[in-house]
Amino acid sequence: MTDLSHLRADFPLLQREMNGRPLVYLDSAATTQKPLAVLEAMDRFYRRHNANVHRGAYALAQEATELYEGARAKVAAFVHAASAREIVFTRGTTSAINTVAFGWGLYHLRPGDRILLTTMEHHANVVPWQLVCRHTGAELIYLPFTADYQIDLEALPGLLDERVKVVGLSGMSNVLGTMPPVTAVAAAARAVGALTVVDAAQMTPHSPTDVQALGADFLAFGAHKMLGPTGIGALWGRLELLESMEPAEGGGEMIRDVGWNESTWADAPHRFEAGTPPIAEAVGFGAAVDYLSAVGMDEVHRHEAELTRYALERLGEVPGLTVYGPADVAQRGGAVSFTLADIHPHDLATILDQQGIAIRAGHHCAKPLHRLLGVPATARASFYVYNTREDVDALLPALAEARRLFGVS
Amino acid sequence: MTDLSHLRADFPLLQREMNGRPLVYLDSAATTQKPLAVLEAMDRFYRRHNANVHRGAYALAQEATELYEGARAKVAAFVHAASAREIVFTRGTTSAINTVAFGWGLYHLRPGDRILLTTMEHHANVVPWQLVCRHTGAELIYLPFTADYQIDLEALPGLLDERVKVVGLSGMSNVLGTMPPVTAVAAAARAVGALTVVDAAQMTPHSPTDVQALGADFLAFGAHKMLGPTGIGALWGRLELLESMEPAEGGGEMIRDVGWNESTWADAPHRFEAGTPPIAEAVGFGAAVDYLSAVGMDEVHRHEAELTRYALERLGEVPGLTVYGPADVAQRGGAVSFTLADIHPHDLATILDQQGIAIRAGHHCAKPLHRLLGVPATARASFYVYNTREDVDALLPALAEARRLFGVS
Amino acid sequence: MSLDDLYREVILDHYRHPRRRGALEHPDAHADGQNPLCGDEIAIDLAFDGDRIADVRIRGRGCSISQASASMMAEAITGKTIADAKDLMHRFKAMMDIEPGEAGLDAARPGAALGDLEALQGVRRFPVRIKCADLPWATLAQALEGHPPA
Amino acid sequence: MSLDDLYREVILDHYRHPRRRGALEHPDAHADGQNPLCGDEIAIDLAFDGDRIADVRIRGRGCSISQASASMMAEAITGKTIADAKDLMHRFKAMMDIEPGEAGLDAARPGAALGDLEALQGVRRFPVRIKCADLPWATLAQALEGHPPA
Ligand SMILES: Cc1ncc(COP(=O)(O)O)c(C=O)c1O
Ligand SMILES: Cc1ncc(COP(=O)(O)O)c(C=O)c1O
Repeated sequence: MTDLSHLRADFPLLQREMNGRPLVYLDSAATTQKPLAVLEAMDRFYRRHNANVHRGAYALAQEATELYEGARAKVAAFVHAASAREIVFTRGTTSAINTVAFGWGLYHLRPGDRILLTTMEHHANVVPWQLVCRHTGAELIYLPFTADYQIDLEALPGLLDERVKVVGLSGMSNVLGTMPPVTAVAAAARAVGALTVVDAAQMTPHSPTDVQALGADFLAFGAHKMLGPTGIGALWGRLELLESMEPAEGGGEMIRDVGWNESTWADAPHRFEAGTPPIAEAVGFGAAVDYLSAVGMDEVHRHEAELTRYALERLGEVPGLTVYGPADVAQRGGAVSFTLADIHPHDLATILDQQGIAIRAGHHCAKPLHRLLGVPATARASFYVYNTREDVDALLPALAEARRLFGVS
Repeated sequence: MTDLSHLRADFPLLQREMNGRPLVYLDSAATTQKPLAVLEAMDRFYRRHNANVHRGAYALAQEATELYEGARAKVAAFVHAASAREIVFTRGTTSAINTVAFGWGLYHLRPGDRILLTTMEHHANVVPWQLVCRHTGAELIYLPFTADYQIDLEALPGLLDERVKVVGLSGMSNVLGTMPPVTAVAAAARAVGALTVVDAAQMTPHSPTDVQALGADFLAFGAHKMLGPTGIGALWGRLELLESMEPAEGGGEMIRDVGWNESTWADAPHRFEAGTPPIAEAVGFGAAVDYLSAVGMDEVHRHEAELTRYALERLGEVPGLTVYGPADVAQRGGAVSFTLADIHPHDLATILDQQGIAIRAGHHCAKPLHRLLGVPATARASFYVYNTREDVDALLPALAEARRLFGVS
Repeated sequence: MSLDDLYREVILDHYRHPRRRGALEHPDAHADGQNPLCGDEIAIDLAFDGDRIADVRIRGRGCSISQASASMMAEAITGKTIADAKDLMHRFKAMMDIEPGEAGLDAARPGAALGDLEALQGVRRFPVRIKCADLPWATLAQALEGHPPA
Repeated sequence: MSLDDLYREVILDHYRHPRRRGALEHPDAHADGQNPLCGDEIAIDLAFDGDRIADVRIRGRGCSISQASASMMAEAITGKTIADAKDLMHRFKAMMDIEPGEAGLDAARPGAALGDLEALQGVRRFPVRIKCADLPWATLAQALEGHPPA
């Protein structure tokens, strides 16, 4: 078993106690904890190099600009973008998808056009498209999933035809853990002339991402789910697509020229970065990808796969517990959603919290999916580099206590 | 003269040297430096309380949510909002204005409708409206300014009629320093049924803001120009207006329910905060308004007024120097733009940088205004709480050196 | 360990055997309540007889706290006058620290008979869950809006 | 103090007395260049005589570095073949560390005659300003795109 437990010392929050117990943090799919290297990079930025970027003719502003653009280059390299110009810094994954929906969709979709999503999408990859459909008259259609929680590739040909202009899918479901075959879907989409938008919020943090190999057109991800700060994410897009797109927001820094009634736009990526960007956050994002690269994304992936396998095994021992998601660890990531008898997930979360264990309960911003699962909510444990087998083990007595409290036999 | 020089010790960056000289930072209109209290609040958040907000049933998530919503309450109190629900956290001032343009303008403007802006607006209060005009067929008209750089109130009645649905103006021009009579303009706008959107990026940082007294409908401002972090700003709006608006972005957290084809929205302000918000940044924003409140916004304003008066006096001694902006300190803030003979502002900035002085040069994201001023660029010195008379004094020998280098007699 | 205080027998009983469950065919008042953050849902139907709440029916899905609170509330308000039900609502919210006021029970007040609802006091020690307990009451407030007509 | 190195006499002379200023009535090639971040602008008109740049006219506004660089460039490329002008462009960019390559001047190369342009070497110590010096050259590259036609 890979052992990354030495990393735990880098994460101050993990030293905390919670309700009198050592904290067991199992909610990294919601947000991850931050290593010292990330916190120090941002602090150092503010103490030594803070200035607005791209604007100043003085050395301090140049330093800030180099750090900001340097972070862009790091993030670009992390996902194997063709150039740093393919990386747009956004407020987060949600913002990145909205940038595509409003910068591309709003201008290119027409009545009769279709957007194909999977039924396991996060609201972030549903609601922006609903808004754009309202404005353009395009319609949404959905690709279902199979009994073993894999997207239904047999249903794909029947749904994917020339009417489909955009295919949106998550690289990993934040509820089921499912990792669909993005490359195959993107190739099928391309064959009918549709663009593929990958919601990589749960993909890029957990395994190596190579946008060249994926064959998709856009990829959205966020820093805070991969050891980085809140307030920043990234949209990767093929440069020629970005260059052909309209901005979703207007303001300073994104213009070439501003007239009284019309303006022209700067080149990508700045066209999509209206106003002062999240500068310190970019620096922190850069430090986060440095940290992950030093660990090695293959290692990160292997570690999580092992932990997930172990968790599925141990959870399988709990009477009355149902896991929602693929059983095969080769086809899934480390977000494990479950219910326990008739105990509501919210109650489970409260009971586990009393043991110092942080798990999430609810619809995880995937209400349509939960409607299909037939449960209003699930409990979810999710893992990252700093989690250990002991964290998984801690779940067992806590779940037993839940069964006792609710008199579940 | 008010003396706030004791505050300088709170700002680590100001202890820096630049090009072998003690740094003289005169670019706070672009972004301000950060006091330790702000850096420590964010660092403490990440080390102790980091979790995603609104989502978790565990204690850590509750702590994070309380800190995030507590910051909202602080920012609301800082501008005298009727309730914390009137504060939407955005990526910055630019994003806040786009939220109004796309959340209100896109849905309510029609061909024939007009948006009245001043000719001294920052691109952030121009380009979003241009985009919305393109989508709706509304048109932009502009209120000119007088020879003494005040908005032309005599021209207002001729421009402001029932066709005008939105009046957009800056509370303080980032180039001229002009502080227009927002209350009077908002009252006139209200009289014809138009909404007033105040770009307060340069207003809220520098003097007490009371949205009740202003009588405007929306107010946009950002943390990084008021001692806070990058990556966050705020939109204040009257609650009934916010509640009647559509979201500009879709995603998680901003919904009430999500169906396959349609969704319903959460109440304000969460309706406008799609996805994971800038959580640590909100905490830093809260710490920044705490810091400013402790100094006292009246004191901040008095200090800057005195410094601006002194700067205008000293700059008046420099042969060939032209200041663009009101001479009367009672009607202006502390952003002082100027040119010196035929020396290009960019060259000025480089020369001053060699003396450790950071000023900005360019069009300051106000190209239309610079077209009216008849210069492609200006140099700008701008002040904040940590600046002193000595900072102003440092300008004089540096400007003399510029005159020597360029052989200006 | 306060979890046993939270998950009292009576709460689990209301959760598993919710009272007054169902719908009214012609309700005089109705409201839907939702906690968008956790997804809990409550729907309330009311029938009035003059200023009295003659019948109450509840539907909903959610955690033990929200569903037990709804069930207890339904029992407690059935047969009460609207004024007394509103009074009870304020007593409940005061007990839960949702509203300022005396948390104690003053038996002289008509709305004071919290009955089973007292079992929800344990929730106060779990601030995240107070919203759960309050959801049915917030929904009731909506349903009662404009009743009695002014 | 390297500012005297930056603002050499010859640079200020080109800034104040720009050479080959104006427009061609019927240019064979034209390009507009802009640095959106500082607002500097350059417009270039070219007239060709076969593969030779017969005439050059420049308009623009901006700092001493961008405007002097444009003026010097205009002088340097007038009368040169397109190939030599492109060669000169690479020599210049190499000198300014904008492109990899030898920064030194090899007199044997036809595009080597940087002339006044050498005065811009001082800019290298001011990285923020390198873009200013490069703006006319980036604009020239645009104007020469497709010349000579393939
Ligand atoms: C008057 C004014 N409005 C808007 C902005 C935009 O602010 P931000 O870049 O933080 O979005 C600025 C700052 O550059 C400004 O000075
Ligand atoms: C699959 C997926 N997509 C999108 C998002 C949205 O990310 P953010 O909230 O950072 O914008 C999340 C995280 O909640 C997610 O899990």
